[in-house]
This record gives sequence, structure tokens and C-alpha cells, in this order.
Amino acid sequence: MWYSGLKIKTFRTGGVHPHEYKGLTEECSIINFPVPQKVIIPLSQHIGKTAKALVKKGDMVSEYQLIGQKDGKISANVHSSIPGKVVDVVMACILNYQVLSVVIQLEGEFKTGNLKKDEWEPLKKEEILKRIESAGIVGMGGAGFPTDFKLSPPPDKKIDTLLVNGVECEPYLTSDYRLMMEKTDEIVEGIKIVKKVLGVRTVFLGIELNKKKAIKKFKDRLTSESNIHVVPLKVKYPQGGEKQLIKAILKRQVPSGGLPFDVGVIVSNIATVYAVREAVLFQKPLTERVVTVAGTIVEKCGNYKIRVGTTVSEVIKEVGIHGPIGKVIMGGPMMGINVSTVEAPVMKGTSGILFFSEKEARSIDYSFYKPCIHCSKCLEACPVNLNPSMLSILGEMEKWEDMKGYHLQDCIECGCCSFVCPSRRPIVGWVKAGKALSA
Amino acid sequence: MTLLIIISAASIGGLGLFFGIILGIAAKFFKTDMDSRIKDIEEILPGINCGACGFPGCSGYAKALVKQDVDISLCIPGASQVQARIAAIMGKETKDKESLIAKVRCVGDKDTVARTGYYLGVKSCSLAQITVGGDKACAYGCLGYGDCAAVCPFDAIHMGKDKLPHVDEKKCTGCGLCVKACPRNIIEMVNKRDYFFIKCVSKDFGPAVSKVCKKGCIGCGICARVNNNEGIRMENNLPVVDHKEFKGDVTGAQKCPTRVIEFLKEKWEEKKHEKD
Amino acid sequence: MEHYLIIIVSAAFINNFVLSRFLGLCPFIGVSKRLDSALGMGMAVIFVLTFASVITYMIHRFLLLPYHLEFLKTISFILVIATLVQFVEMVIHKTAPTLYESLGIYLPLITTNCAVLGAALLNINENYNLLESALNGFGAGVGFTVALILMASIREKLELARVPRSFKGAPITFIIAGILSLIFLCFKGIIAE
Amino acid sequence: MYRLSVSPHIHSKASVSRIMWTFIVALMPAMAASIWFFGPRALYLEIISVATAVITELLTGLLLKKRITLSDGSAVITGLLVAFNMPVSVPYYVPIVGSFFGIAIVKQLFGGLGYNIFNPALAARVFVMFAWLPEMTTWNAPLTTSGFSKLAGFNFSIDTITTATPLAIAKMKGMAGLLTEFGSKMGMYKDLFLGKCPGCIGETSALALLLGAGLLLLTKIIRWPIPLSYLATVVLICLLSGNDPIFHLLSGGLILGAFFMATDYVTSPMTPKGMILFGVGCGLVTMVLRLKGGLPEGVSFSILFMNALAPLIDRYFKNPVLGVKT
Amino acid sequence: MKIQELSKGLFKENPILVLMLGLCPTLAVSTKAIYGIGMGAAVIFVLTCSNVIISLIKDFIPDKIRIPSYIVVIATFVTIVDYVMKAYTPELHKSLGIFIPLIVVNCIILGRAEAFAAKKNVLDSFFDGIGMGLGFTLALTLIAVIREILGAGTITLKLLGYGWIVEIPHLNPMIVMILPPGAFITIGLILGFSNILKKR
Repeated sequence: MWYSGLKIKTFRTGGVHPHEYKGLTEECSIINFPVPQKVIIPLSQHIGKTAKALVKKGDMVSEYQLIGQKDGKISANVHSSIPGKVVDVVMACILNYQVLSVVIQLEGEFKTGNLKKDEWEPLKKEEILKRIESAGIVGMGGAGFPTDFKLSPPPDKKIDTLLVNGVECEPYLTSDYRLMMEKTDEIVEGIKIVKKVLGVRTVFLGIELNKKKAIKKFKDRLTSESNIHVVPLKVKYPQGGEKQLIKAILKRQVPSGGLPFDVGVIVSNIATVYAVREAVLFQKPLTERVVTVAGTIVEKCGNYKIRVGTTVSEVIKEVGIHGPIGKVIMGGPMMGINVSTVEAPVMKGTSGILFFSEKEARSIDYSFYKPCIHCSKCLEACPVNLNPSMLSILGEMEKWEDMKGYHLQDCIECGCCSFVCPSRRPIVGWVKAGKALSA
Repeated sequence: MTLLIIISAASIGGLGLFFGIILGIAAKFFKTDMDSRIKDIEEILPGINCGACGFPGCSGYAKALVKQDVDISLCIPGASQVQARIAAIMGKETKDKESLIAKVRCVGDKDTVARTGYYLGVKSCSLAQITVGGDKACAYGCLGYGDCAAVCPFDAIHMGKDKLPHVDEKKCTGCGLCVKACPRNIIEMVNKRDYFFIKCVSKDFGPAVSKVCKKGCIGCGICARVNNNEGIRMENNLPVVDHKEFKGDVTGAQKCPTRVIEFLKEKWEEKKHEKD
Repeated sequence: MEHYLIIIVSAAFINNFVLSRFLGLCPFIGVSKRLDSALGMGMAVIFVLTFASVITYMIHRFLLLPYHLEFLKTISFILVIATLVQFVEMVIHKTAPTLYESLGIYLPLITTNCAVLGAALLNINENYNLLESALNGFGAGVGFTVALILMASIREKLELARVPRSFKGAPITFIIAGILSLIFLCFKGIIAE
Repeated sequence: MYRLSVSPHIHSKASVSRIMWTFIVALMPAMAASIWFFGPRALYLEIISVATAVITELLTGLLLKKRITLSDGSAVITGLLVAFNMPVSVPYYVPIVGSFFGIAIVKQLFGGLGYNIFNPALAARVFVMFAWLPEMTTWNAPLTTSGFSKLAGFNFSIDTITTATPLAIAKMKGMAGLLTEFGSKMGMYKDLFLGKCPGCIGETSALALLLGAGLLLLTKIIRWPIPLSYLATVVLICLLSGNDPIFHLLSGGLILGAFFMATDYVTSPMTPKGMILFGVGCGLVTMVLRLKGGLPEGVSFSILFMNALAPLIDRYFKNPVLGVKT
Repeated sequence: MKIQELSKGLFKENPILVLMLGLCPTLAVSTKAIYGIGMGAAVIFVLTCSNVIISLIKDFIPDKIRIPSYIVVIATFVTIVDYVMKAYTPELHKSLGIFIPLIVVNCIILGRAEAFAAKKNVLDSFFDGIGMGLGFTLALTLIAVIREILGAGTITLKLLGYGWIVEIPHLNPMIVMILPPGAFITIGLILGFSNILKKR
């Protein structure tokens, strides 16, 4: 095999192998999603403070116009993704919590057809960071950490490595894979930009072995680059988690409660790197992203470049669904959030929209969980080596405070424990509740 | 025989004396000052360990009272009598704390507010709220899984057939555990003698409310306007009642288009009677 | 030497004070809710038992026997034990206040812990000498502690179990004790050889 | 109306009933061996025991107003294991009382499946053992090939010869006694391995038990640490004390205990380290009881004893959480 | 009024089933019905006498040394019972063994002294003692009968050659019931069921 000379790495503790379902969309090239009639743009699509609204009801906005101003250090700008009229600025239910959102009705024309391309090499580090900041880029893997903040670690932390996360370990999702296949050169350029900002020497690009074409493509492309290495990884969920990826590639252990920069590493997602390049070269704000739309009941499964704020109802209209929808999941099936309304919008961190049929949805019914039989399958599956069994039992008994003694805060909510649990216990639910209620 | 009696008495007496001396010396040697007040207070406290005071059980509160100088009015089930007795021990003055009861501020029963989906998870409001953001069309309304009823140590809250909690005012001691348990902050502690309540907490306005709930407060503000903001004023699309300023003009309440304002006539008359 | 070992093992496991002699059940049920307080209680009992065995032996040997006052043994023994317990209480209160708080009302309970008086009386019944009495007392204390710790760890786990409401607390504790006692029963044959 | 639930939204195929029914399948070879060697009465005992267990589970479930969980098969397992742990000649009320005790008191009173502290089948066995010691220690020699023809007839009566178990012989007469009983050493190993020796009906045939254990290990329903450390400890102690390790491995209920009862999820520790300690403890107590105890057999007691210690082990042997300094 | 003091010990405040006091002798001597009765009689005597004496002397005893004084009083009566039984029913005395002197530390007696006799008058204390003692005897005998039937297949009500032994036919006794495990399990189940009855 062509990659046989390489050492296939992975993280050691825990992990599961869910069925991949990537075949549904793996070969679907990225298609531009039609312009939606209406967008709902939440002003908080990131970790940290909600952006300050700059528009009010009745205002006219143009495409790429700043509508939410970054508020404080950990926060991000929000831009309009279509030109139009602000219909409302209202609290809306986004991913099951209430967020101040701007609703824009499509009106007027797209003025910004062609953006001017800059050269990035002459730009200074500060200038690059500023462009990233004003473009409102956040981590697009799901957590939504503001990228400009991530790329400027405290001076006492010495960063020596950049990890680019092309793992995409969640089943169904192929958006990063398609991006890697179709925008190889752009991503390499993006990596170089991030590398310059951080001033690191080595870059590792981690890709799982179920994306062999992408590994080969990058391998060929990067033969001339001596400092950017492609690292093939064994297929195992949750390898895309920051801490697991660092462990797999560098064998370094992020301390409990710490961040990757505590061990001299910055991890960045493929889609984020791509967005960084766009932001730096074209000064283009982050208003669209590639989203995998998949599911057995979806007629036109595929990878779509969708504008932020496009609602699920528009997506349903476009891709066509046959049969009743049982569940709509924003993100992957392991960690994605299940939405109750078709009015939920695509956000900067939405990597996939999955539609489950009624039958698929009903196969997971956590209201009929059984008692824990202490089979210790969850202990084996946990990538953090926690005791999910105890956490679930304490959660069941509503002893939220006691959960802290079992390292509740270290749980990454990857769902491996619930996935393997023969009693089908909603362990992640109790952990989430514990985190919220024990504070 | 007499000798035996004397010997027995002497030995027991001698032993007693000997051990008494040892203990006396030991008591001097290992002297610790144990505050007898802790024990006294523990006896006064109701001993149901409800935790409303924020300390681990009644003994925890007793200890904290003596050692950390905390507020003496924290024991809600014990109410003013306990407070007075603690005050007597601690040499503090009693603060007059009016007795409270829990009030559920939602009218969105199962026929009024639709569910947005079939929630497949642990039947608990807080888990439903935290994991799927609740499964009711109204983002403010009662989820109806009964966390408040489950947490009540006095059996004072019951889930009705309408899937709303109902408070038994006779049993409620105002401990406030239900307030903490409710993930949507629908339950409020109110003065036992209050007579005017807004039974909705939706901060939405107008059509946003009526779309999901026919009975909820639409934030029209008629009540406040009719009363000239005396006793009722609007805040975040919700009327706020101030019982001190309220002059007894109930027309505002009667004008409410959704009849979400509850007015307890007996209690009002009782209070008016008292004032006169 | 082996003789003395057998006394300890016998008192601790084979004729476990709690599980086969039924001595010291009140604190066994009362203090076995939490493991750390069980440990503290166990240590206190070991200490009291050993010393009480020695002192009661001496009183019996040098005071009651010479003057034919055997009928005073119950009274005098209980006096000794009461004193000793009060003494230990003072020491723990001074040196380890947190332990004292968690043991709470159970420290004075050692006085009325029949394990202590029982060990003293058994020593007399078995005609043990001074060393044997001390070892028997020590072994009994160890046995009590072992049973207490096992029970406490099981009960802590049982806190999180859905035991039927009527059986929570003492009833289920007795049933656990029954099963533990079944297990200890099988040690019976070991010394017989 | 969509369905709403917390993540993950997909699930592996694992389920409690799948585990339990696989476990029952794994017990089938041993059941077949029990009927082969001890005749239809063994089957009757098993049926009675399982029926009592299932009925007790149902009734107690109704009384305690629990969700009835018969379909998960755990009661069937308990019933089967109770029967497996009895000599073929016991009166029928023994498995009935045993199964009732195991399910009603040791399992349901502690909260039912997942909450019991002690293995119900083992506790039941020990209970009836002390209740009816003579009946529980009367052993019958297995049927010869010719005697097996009686399988067809329902009027099977206990007229086979009463003997002692290999362990009892070893205890009383030593190795020499065993050799006179079985002829040669290899013959003894062969008989013990196949199960042609007196003993509890389900424990004699190491071959059948190992077949089942292989299935459980392959399907990852049980894990290596407990059985391996258990057997290894037994072998080690045998070697140190100058006993025949193969004899001790094959005789008594060791294989049954190590693979099917010590590995019980609910009553054994959860972490690998804890499991190893648990197995070592089982092996230690087993050998102390076999070599020094008053009763010839020690597997049930040792596992039950370690069950009592499991909460302590779980408390002190936790997995090191990644990133947390200890 | 007095009836109430007498009857409460039987059921509502039964020392074993409700207050859970004095469990050690309950478990240890409940192997034969007659042992239960014998132990019960001894406890009734000690409890009643010490209750009366303590309620008589309660006003003269300084608070600090009240517990030691109570113990001395109780120990005296226990010694009397011990010697009386040794003289008249040596067989029973031998079977009950050290549990006779251990009545001293039986929580019922000290508990009643502290909780009742030290506060109430002589007559009330007397009836309380008898009531509580009877309740103790009743529960103890109940447990003993259950254990003896299941564990030995008999009911022994024979003392000093008088009385009779009932044998239950067609019962293969479970020896374990008269061994310690049987005692623990029986009392556990009885306490559980009495809790169920209490709730009703």
C-alpha cells in the first residue's frame, strides 16, 4: 500500500466504531445552495458573549454587512449573509436555547460579486489576526471557539505545533472531506497563513484512514513542503476531539481543565482553515459554510455550501424528503443537537443536517432506559477514562454535587458511553444536567 | 456477711473514686470547648433536613449559626417561632419575615400549549430543558414533568391531570425548594397574603405568545394603563405587581384580554379590612 | 505462638463478634452508613476492646477473685468500660475533632456496646490469661471493624440502589448482615483442623 | 412533531436482553452435559429451578410495583445457575427454596437487576447448603453409558451409587485415593475434563463449560481479567503448596465459578485493576478453603466473599482519568 | 392513661420492631421459643425495677453522673436476675449464656431510663417498664418461634420438665435458620414487613 511506510496512529484510551454511513454523501461534490428567502442569524454562534446587535427592525442591510459587533475578548462578529430588510431582532429558539437573532428578508441585489484578492505573504501577523477577527471566524468543528482568540495564545505558552483536524470522525458527515478533496490548494495556503500567525515550525494534518483519497491528495500536494506532514489515523470515534487528536498524533496529554496551548499545541479544523484563507485574502466574512445534508429519507443527499442563517425548512424544500421526518439533527449523530422546529438556522458551526426517519428516530428512546448492570462497557469506551456508569447512576438519583467527585467536568460529551450502553441509558443527558446543575 | 457487704461497697466505691479521679484529670488535660449552643439550636430546628437554608441539613445550619454568624432567618419551614428561639439563644433580634408560599406562574396546561416534539428522555423537567431545550411550544411555560412535585418534602405540590403543578397552600411551608428545582423559573415565592398574580412568565409580545398559548400574557399593557401604573407596571412585556402601591383598583385586572391575572377577592378584602 | 494467632483469627473471623455472636449490633447498624465514620468507629472499638479486656482481667484476677466478689463483676466491668469510653471520647475530641463530629452520638454508645462487655465476660468464661484476654479483645475489635467496613462500603453502594422503601435502612442492613454471616459461616471449618 | 432526545442519536446493537440470552445460550452445553451425565432428573431440577426463579421475579415485581423485566432473561440465568450448583439427588424443594431466596431476597429486595450486591445464584446455593447440609453433600456417580438408556423413561429413581466428589477424596485420602478411584492420572484428567465424576450437576464437565465460556469471551460479554487472574492464582497456589494444579482447575465448580459467576457484571468490580484484584482474591479464598476449610469446596464462598468486597475495591481502584494528576 | 403506657410498648412503640432497641439478645437467644420467653421475663424484671428505682431517685442524682448511676442500678438488678436464674433454671441460664449479664448494656433499659423514667413519676414508669418488657418479650418470642419452626421443626415450650415440645410433621428443617444468618435474615424481613404494616 502506498501509505504502508507510515505509522498509523490513534489514541489509546476508549473510543468506539459506529457504522459510518459516509457512503451517502462521500462522492457528492459541493453544490451552491440557492439563496434563501429569509435568514435567521443568531448573534451568538460562538462560545462567549453574545455579539451586540448593530441593526434594528426595519433597517436595510447588504451582504457581508456587520450586524453583530464582537462584545469583549471571547466573542465574534456576525455578518449578514444576504442583502435585505431586517424583519425582526428577537429572541429565537436556536439549537434548543434562546438566543437574540436577526431575521432578514431577502431584498435588493448582491453587490459584492467579485472580491479583490490580496497577497498574504507581505501582511504582518497583527494584520492577519485583525482580518480574521473582523471576519468573525470561529471554530467550525462545532464548539465555536473564536479563532482570533485561539490564534493569539498567552505569551507564556510556547506553541510549537499546529494540528489541522481533518479527522471528521462523526458518522454521516463528509463536508470536511469534500472540502479537502476540492480545495486542496486553498487549504494548504490557509495552513500556511495560520502557521505564519502562530510562528510554529511543524504542522500535522490528521486524516482518518477512511478518507484515503484525501490522504493521497494531500500527500502528493505536500511533497515539496517539508514542515507540513500528513498523518493517517486509524478510524476511531472520537478522534476529532481536540484532546484525542493531540494524544493520537503527538502523544501529549492536555491536563484536566486545560486547553491545547497548555501542551504547546493549537488545533484547527479544516473548514476553519479554509475560512481563514478567505478572510485574509478576500477580507470576506464568514457567512457561508459547507454542510452535509444526509439521511436515508433525503432525496438529494449531498454537500451544500449554505449561507449562515438558512433555516431547515429551506433545506427541506431544496433537498426533498420522502416520508415523515422523525428527527432533525444539527451536526453529527453522536454529538449533534436535535432540533424541534424547522425554523432552526444553519450556523457557523453546523457541519451537517441529518434527517432521520420515524423508525430510525424511534429506535433510540431514552425514556425507557434500564438500570445500570455495571457491565463496564462504558468504562472501556470512554476516551477520557471516566466512570460513566457512576455518573449516570448519580445523575439518575439527582446527586449532581456528588458527580463532581467522578470528574464530571472532564467529560467531553462524545456519547461513546451511551452508544455502547446495553441498558440504553442517556448518560450524556445526565452529564449535561450535572454540569449545569452542580455549578 | 457484714464483712462481705463492706468489702463489696468498698471495692465499688474505691473503683468509682479511682476512675472518677482519672476522668477528672483527663477532662482537665483534654479540655475542649464545645459550644452548647449548637446542640440547643439543633433541638429547636425542625430536623427535616430540607436544605432550604443552604446548609447540609439542620445540624449544619446550627453549626453555621454559631460559628459563622449567618442570618438567623434562613430556616423557612420553622418560620418565625424557630427564629425567635434561635434569636434568644444567639442574642440577636428577630427580623420579621412574612411567611411565603409557592405560586405557579403558568396557565399553559396540556390542552393550551402544544408540545413541539415527542421527548424521548428522562422524565424530568430539568433534563428536558437542558438536553433538548424543553419540548413545549412556549419557551417559558411549564414542562409538566413534575420536578417541583418530586422535590417537595412536604407533599405540597401535585401534578394535576392538566400536567400543571398545583400547590396545596395548607401544606406549603415556603421552603423554596421547588423554585430552585424548576428549570424555567415558573414558580415564585409570594407572600401568603398577596392577592394579585400574573400567571404567566412569557417575555414575548403579542402574536408570538398567542401563536403558542391562548391563555398567556401577550404583554399588551392594558392592566398597567388602566391603573395608571399604580401597583401594576410593565417590564419586559410582563406586568409587575407591587402590593404596597396597589390601591385596590381591580379594573385593570378585569380588563385583561387573556384573563391571565388572578385576583383573590377574599384575601384582598381581608387585607382591606385590616387596614381599616 | 500459633495458639495466640488462632485466638485472634478465631475472634476476628470465625466467631466474628457481630456476624456470629451478635454482639455490638447497635453501632453496627448505626455507624455503617458511611465508610469513613465506620473506620473511625472501628479504630475506637479496637482500642477500647483491647484495653477493656486487659483492665477487666486485672480487676477480676486481683480484686474480685481474692475477695470472692464474683457477683460484682457485671457492675465493676461496666464501670471500667464507661470510664474508658469517656476517656477515649475526650482524647478523640481533642486530637481529631472532625472524626469526633462524624462519630457523633456513637462514641458514648460504645459504653452500651455489648461487644465490649461481652468480650470481657467471655474472657472470664474461657479462663484466658492476661495475654490471651488482650489478644481476644483485639481480635474481636478487628472482627467488628472488618464487618463494619464491609457493611459500610456495601451500604454506600446501596444508597444509589432502588431498595423498596419499607426495606430501606435497618431491614436491608440486617439482610446484608445475614448474607455476610452466611459467608463467614464457611470459615468455621478452618480452625477445626 | 419531531422526536427529541439528547445525543447520541445512534446506538450500537448491544442490549441487556441480548447479553443475557447469549449468556443462557452459553450455559446450554453445560446443561446438555448435566443431562448426559446425570440423567433426566438433572433436567427436571433445572426446569423447576428456572420456573421458580421466573415466577418469583414476576410476583415480586408485581408486589413491589416495578417494571416487569422478565424478557431480559436474568431470572432464567439465576434459576439455571442455582440448579447447576446442586447434586442430582436433592429433593425438589431445594431448588425451589434456593431460587426463591436468590430472586426474592438477594435480588429484588436490593432493588432488582443491576442493584444486587451479591450474586443471587451463589447466595442461594450457600443458603440451601447450610439449610440442608446432608442433602446438599450427597453425591451420585454419573450414569454409565448403559445407564443412560434410562433417559427415555420418566420413572427414573435415584438408585445410583453414592460416592464422594474428587475434591473430598483428595481431602480425605490424598492423591493416592484419587488414583485408585480413577485408575491413572491421565484417566483422571480425562474424566474430570469431560465431566464423568460426581459433583453438582452443572459444574462437572469442564469441556462443556469451556465451550460456553469461549462463546462469551468471543462475543466480549465477559472479559479476561477475572477468570484469568482467578485461575492463575489457583494454579500458583497449587504449585507453591505442592498440589496438582490441573486437578484443582478441573475439579469442583472452579470453571463454572470463574467464567460464569465471578464475572457477573453487577457484583464484580468495574475497572481492569479491580477485576484482577477480584480474581486474585477469589483464587486465594478458594484455595484456603479447599486446603484448610472444613468443607471440601470453596468456589461459591470465595466468590460471594469477594462480592462483599467489590464495593470497597470499586472505591479504591478507579481508572486514572486522562489529564488528571494523581 | 395507664393502659396507654402499658399498651404502647406492645405495638406502637414496640422496642424491637419499631424502636429497634436491644437487638443483640433478640438475635442471639431466639433459637427456641422458651429462650425468648425466659429472656423476656428477665428483661421485664430488670426494666420494671430499674424504671421504678430511677424514677424514685431521679431528683437526687446530679445531672453529670446520671448515666453511671443508672448503669449501677441496672447492673445490680441484672446481677440479681443472673443469680436467681442460675439457681432455679440452670439449664436456661446456660443456654442464654452471657446475654443475661449483657442485659446491662441492652439499649432498651438505659434508653427507657433516660427517655422515660428520668422524667415521669413512679407509677407511669412502672407501667412503662412492664409494657415495654412485654413488647420486647412478644417480639422476641415471635422471632424465636419463626426461627425454631423453620430451623428445627419444633416449638419448644418446656422448662424444668414442665410444658411441652410441639413437633411440626413433614418438615425438613432448614438448619441455617437457627444459625446466625437465619437470625439476621428473619429480623430483616420482619422489620421490613412491620414497616409495610406501619405505613398502612
